[in-house]
Amino acid sequence: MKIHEYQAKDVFAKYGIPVPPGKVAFSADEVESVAQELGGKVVVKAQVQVGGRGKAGGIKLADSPEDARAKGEQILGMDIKGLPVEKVLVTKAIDIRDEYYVGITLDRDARMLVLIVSAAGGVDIEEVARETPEKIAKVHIDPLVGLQEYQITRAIFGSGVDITKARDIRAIIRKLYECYIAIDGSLAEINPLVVTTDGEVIALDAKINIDDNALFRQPELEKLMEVGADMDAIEAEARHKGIAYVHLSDGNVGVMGNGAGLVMTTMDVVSRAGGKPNNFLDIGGAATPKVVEDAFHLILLDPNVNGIFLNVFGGIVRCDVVAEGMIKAYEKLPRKVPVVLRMTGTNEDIARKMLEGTPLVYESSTETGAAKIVEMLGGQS
Amino acid sequence: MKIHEYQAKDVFAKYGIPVPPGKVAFSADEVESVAQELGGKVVVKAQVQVGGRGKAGGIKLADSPEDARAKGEQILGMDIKGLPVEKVLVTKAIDIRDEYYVGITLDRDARMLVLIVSAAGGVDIEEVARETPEKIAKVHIDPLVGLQEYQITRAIFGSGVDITKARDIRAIIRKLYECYIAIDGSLAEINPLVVTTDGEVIALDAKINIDDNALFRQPELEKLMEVGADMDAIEAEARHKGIAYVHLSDGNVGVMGNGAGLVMTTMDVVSRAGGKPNNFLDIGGAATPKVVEDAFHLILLDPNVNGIFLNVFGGIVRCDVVAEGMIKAYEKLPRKVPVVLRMTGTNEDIARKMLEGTPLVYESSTETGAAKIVEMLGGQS
Amino acid sequence: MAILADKNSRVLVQGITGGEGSFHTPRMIEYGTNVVAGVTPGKGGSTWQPEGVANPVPVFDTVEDAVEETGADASVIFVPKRFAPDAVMEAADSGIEVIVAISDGIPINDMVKVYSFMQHTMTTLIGPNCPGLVSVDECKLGIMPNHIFKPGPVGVISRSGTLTYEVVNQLSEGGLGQTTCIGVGGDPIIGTSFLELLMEFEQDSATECVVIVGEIGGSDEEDAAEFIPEMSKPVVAFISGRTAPPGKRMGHAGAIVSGGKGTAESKIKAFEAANTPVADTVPDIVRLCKESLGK
Amino acid sequence: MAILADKNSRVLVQGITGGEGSFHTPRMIEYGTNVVAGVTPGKGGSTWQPEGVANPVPVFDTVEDAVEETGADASVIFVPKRFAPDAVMEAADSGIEVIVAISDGIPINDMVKVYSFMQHTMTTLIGPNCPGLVSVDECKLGIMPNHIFKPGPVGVISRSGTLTYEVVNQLSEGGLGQTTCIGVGGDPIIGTSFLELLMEFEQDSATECVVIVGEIGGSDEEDAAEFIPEMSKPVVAFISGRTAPPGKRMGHAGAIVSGGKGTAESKIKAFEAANTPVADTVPDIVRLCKESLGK
Repeated sequence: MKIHEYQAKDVFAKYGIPVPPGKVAFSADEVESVAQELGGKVVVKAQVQVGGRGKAGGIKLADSPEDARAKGEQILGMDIKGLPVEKVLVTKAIDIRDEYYVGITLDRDARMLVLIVSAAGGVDIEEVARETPEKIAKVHIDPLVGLQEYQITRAIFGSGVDITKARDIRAIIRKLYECYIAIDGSLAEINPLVVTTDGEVIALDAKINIDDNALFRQPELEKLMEVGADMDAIEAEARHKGIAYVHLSDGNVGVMGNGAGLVMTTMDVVSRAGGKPNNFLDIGGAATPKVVEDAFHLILLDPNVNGIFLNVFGGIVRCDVVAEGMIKAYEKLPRKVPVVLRMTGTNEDIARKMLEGTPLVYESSTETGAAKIVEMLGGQS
Repeated sequence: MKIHEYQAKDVFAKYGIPVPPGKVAFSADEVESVAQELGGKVVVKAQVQVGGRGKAGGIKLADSPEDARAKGEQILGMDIKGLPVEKVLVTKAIDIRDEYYVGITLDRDARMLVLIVSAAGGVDIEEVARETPEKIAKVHIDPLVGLQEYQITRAIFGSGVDITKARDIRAIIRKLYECYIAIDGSLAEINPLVVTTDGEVIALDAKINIDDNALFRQPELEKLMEVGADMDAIEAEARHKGIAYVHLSDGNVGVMGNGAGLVMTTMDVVSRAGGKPNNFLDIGGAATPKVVEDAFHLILLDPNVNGIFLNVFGGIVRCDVVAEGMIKAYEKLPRKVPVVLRMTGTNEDIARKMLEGTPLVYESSTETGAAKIVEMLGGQS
Repeated sequence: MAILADKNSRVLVQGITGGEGSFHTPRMIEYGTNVVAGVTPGKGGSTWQPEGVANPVPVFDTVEDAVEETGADASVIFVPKRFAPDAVMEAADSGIEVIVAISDGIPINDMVKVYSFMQHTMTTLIGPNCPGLVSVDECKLGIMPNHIFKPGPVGVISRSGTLTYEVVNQLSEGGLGQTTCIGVGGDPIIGTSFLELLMEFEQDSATECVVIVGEIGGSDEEDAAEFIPEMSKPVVAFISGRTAPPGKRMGHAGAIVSGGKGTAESKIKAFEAANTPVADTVPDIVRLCKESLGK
Repeated sequence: MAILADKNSRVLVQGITGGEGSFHTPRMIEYGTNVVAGVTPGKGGSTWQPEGVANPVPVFDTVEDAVEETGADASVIFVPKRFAPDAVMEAADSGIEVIVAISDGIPINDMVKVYSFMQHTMTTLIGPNCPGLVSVDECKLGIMPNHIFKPGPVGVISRSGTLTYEVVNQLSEGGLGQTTCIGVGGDPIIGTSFLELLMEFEQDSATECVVIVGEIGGSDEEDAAEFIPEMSKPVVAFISGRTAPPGKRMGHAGAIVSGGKGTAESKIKAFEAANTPVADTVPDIVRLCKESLGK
């Protein structure tokens, strides 16, 4: 789960990490009054859960409350990478001397957490890692042992930051780790961590991702969830319905199946057969008529979809039960597009018979099924 | 560092461990008013930092506030194993159904912490461990991993406690561990943990020892320190002076030296020579005249001491410096008892010369020194 | 012959009386698995015997008790996600040699801890969030469908569930039986990955060829590929998710291309560098296996 | 020959610029120790050269840097107690093979953690709260007085400071030189105890006899005694604290008879059961060593 910058800053502040004074605003009026409150120059920042806000014009400096209002008006309602800007964070403008990067995340390959510190902050850290890896210090954290002081020392002295600020940065890193663990983070990032011209060290930006699997024990954070804030409308709808759906958006074939690996493979086979998968959709283990119906409905929300390929491996699930659900679901479809069904497993033959005379086309392998749907859609997409 | 039962209960309560309502009282008047406040039957318990209060008559049940005052009068001012009772804890009397034991401490041999649970509570747990070890469940805790739920399950199901109370006991154990770690405990013990006739689970007694080495980061707990509360007057005085001194109290020879192992060995050799060491005193690495003078003074506080054996191995310390300090210190002694000095190391010869003509007798080995002091005191003690 | 578990494995089920445990345990027994004990704290001393199960299974409060009383050496964990990390550590700490954790939805930070804990034990953990393993005609630790397996020379390791079944089913139908089939799990942090299992298969005299069913995300396929040139046996690889877009999680938490890592291309390249054929489709896997076995 | 460290050891001093470090380092160098680096965070890049030291010692911010630049493989830690646990873990994590922690006053719970941490490394930790070790005429890692040692066939392990010096001094004066002398430390939790060091001495071809200077508290002497029958070399034991009363801490936190454990009697009995002579006095140690060496 992602949360907004202003929410992440609230979390940071709770753990004692210094952030610039500021407040979220939902309208140009509010932007002006927050700017008034803060006094002096302010920065107006679009709150959208996507990177590259700055380049997209979503972050602007304002000289006065009036100017802030004007900037707020420009930013609110913008569309950044498909996400509408509904709120902005207004913060006091900071005079920056240095921009650093500090982040904690999971290093999946090392099976450990990792602390990353770099003097090259304020830019895309992955790019820094690729171009100038020597500017980045990484230390792995065994969560049983916890982040130790010597590891922070290594990271700070290896990162190229101004070591006269080592004490402040050390304290912030300690708090960031404490925060990361306490909130079940999968990412806690300060980019940039700035040294101001007055020598203060402040988190100018804040990014927190929370492990979805851990939300059950993070009720306070779960409340911050905005379903759909980082996804498109169909994905948001799928999330509401509890269905694992990913939108690729530029394909003609809707793909669904049971099991993530099987669905991904099905997409690959459809693509190889000359079709273009429009989505990933995993109906999971319980292929009930209700789930299948919801799944069809979701897939058809994208008007680009003009055919569906459904691929089920019946391990414990019986094929006849699935077939029955499919037939019922199809009847309720708002748009009757061609549907190819590939099923294998218990009662495969019965299922096949049941489908005879329905608009649903049965195929016995993934490859022939994919070829069939592509053929029905008129060949190459 | 030990703290009193009433203080330990305050600490437990802070961590959410249920304790009976109660209050400390310093006079019979206060005992009566606390009993009044609590209502019903109360228990009046001597607050001394030593085991076996019950057997010594330091714990009494009272039916009424008047009775409580009477019991308070009896207990306040008692002497329990050499320690005067200056305060009592007055708590509401509890109707006990079962008495269990729950404790966390260091298992030095295993180099781990250990959780101990037993259905045989309310008595000396070491005796239970000796007589009926099967009644005790122990699990070792790796502090990097922390106490895990399965370990609590093992301890509870292995201990013979009423498992319908498992949930309550589990919660208390969790809190006890959290408390142990947070306060830098070396012992956190509930004996007995009782199940009341109403089915409640409550810590009826509370014992906490805190690691002296960790007091620097436990300022709140350090305030509870009562120097001397668990030691005799001379030991308390030594503690005030920052000198490592242990009183054996029934010997005739005062023993001092530099280094714990050497002093223990010196005591052993004095004993073998027929003397009886009255104390252990380690002057440590810095044998300054001031420290030596304080050390002499402490040793002589016990009138049983009628001779002193001082044993110094000069590793880096120079013998002539020590000798000079000794001579000066001796001049200021309130009681001029025979003193034998054994020193070895740098400038041994100079030191030997310096001592000629003084009342201080030089000897070159621990064995001859011990024999000398015993001889000077008239042979066998 | 098989790896990790066989007909002599004495199997314990943690969470035997729960929904998943009581559904799948009879199926494991039906497959021939020697289920010797169950664990549910508070139900120690009772037995568990659903319809169709011939012998009652004794239930214990702790894994320690179960191991002591029954000599259990393998465990299948069906307990809910909140209790699963503890269950894994309990099993490892009680001397269980092979643990299969079916439970899904375990928080990543919990699993990172469990992973670190497991490094200091002698126990092998398969999963979590996995279908388990089948040593063909010997035992099943998990939830795979019983009927798809046939005995034979192929070892199968996979990150998926149904896709594994698909592969196994087509191998069986194509006349290629299996030694042991293992679903390692779809989470970013899993107990045992391809590399360790490749090493096990290399040691197993009955296994003549190994199929790796990989997918996008992480670098476990790349790590495994590096070991293949040291093996005496042929390996056939398959990667699903070639059409998956970066930054989008494809179902399991593990299947995501992020920060430029974990792409299908990178994995295919790694296998090709190890002279390992990469199948384009599942039928292709069967064909390449046959070729590699000279059939 | 010697155990743990010798003239080839490349020694790092953690806390070299502090009070203790700057006092004892010149004495280590004087003894012939090859001190290659110091660590003080924030002073990296500078050098340290007190009076009397011929070559400046480079100072680094981290042990990792020091190891990388100088190949340091042993470390002596003089940092204050608050920072000592971290310093030990840093050294172990940076690949240092032998750590001697002189620092005293470390909280027990910190040391229990450090002990657990060390179990998962290949590093040997001596101490904390110890005088360190001397491999005679090769190197000194610690604070023992330089002049008391003579080369010879006796290995010495002890829990004390000055008592160790006393024993070594009398051995030297009695014509019995030493291979390596080690003070393991007086705390309840120490990195390495008698047993492990006995095993090291058993492997060391130059050591012909081992002296164990034990004291009351814990069961390290008993554990060591159990190993002696398996040794090819004679051992002489000594226990101080026979007159110490139970429940009273004799100076170091480790020297206490508590809960009926750790008595001198128990330790003497254990050595006697292992047919190991127990000396009554320090001169007795010298005599028994001579006897055991047939001198």
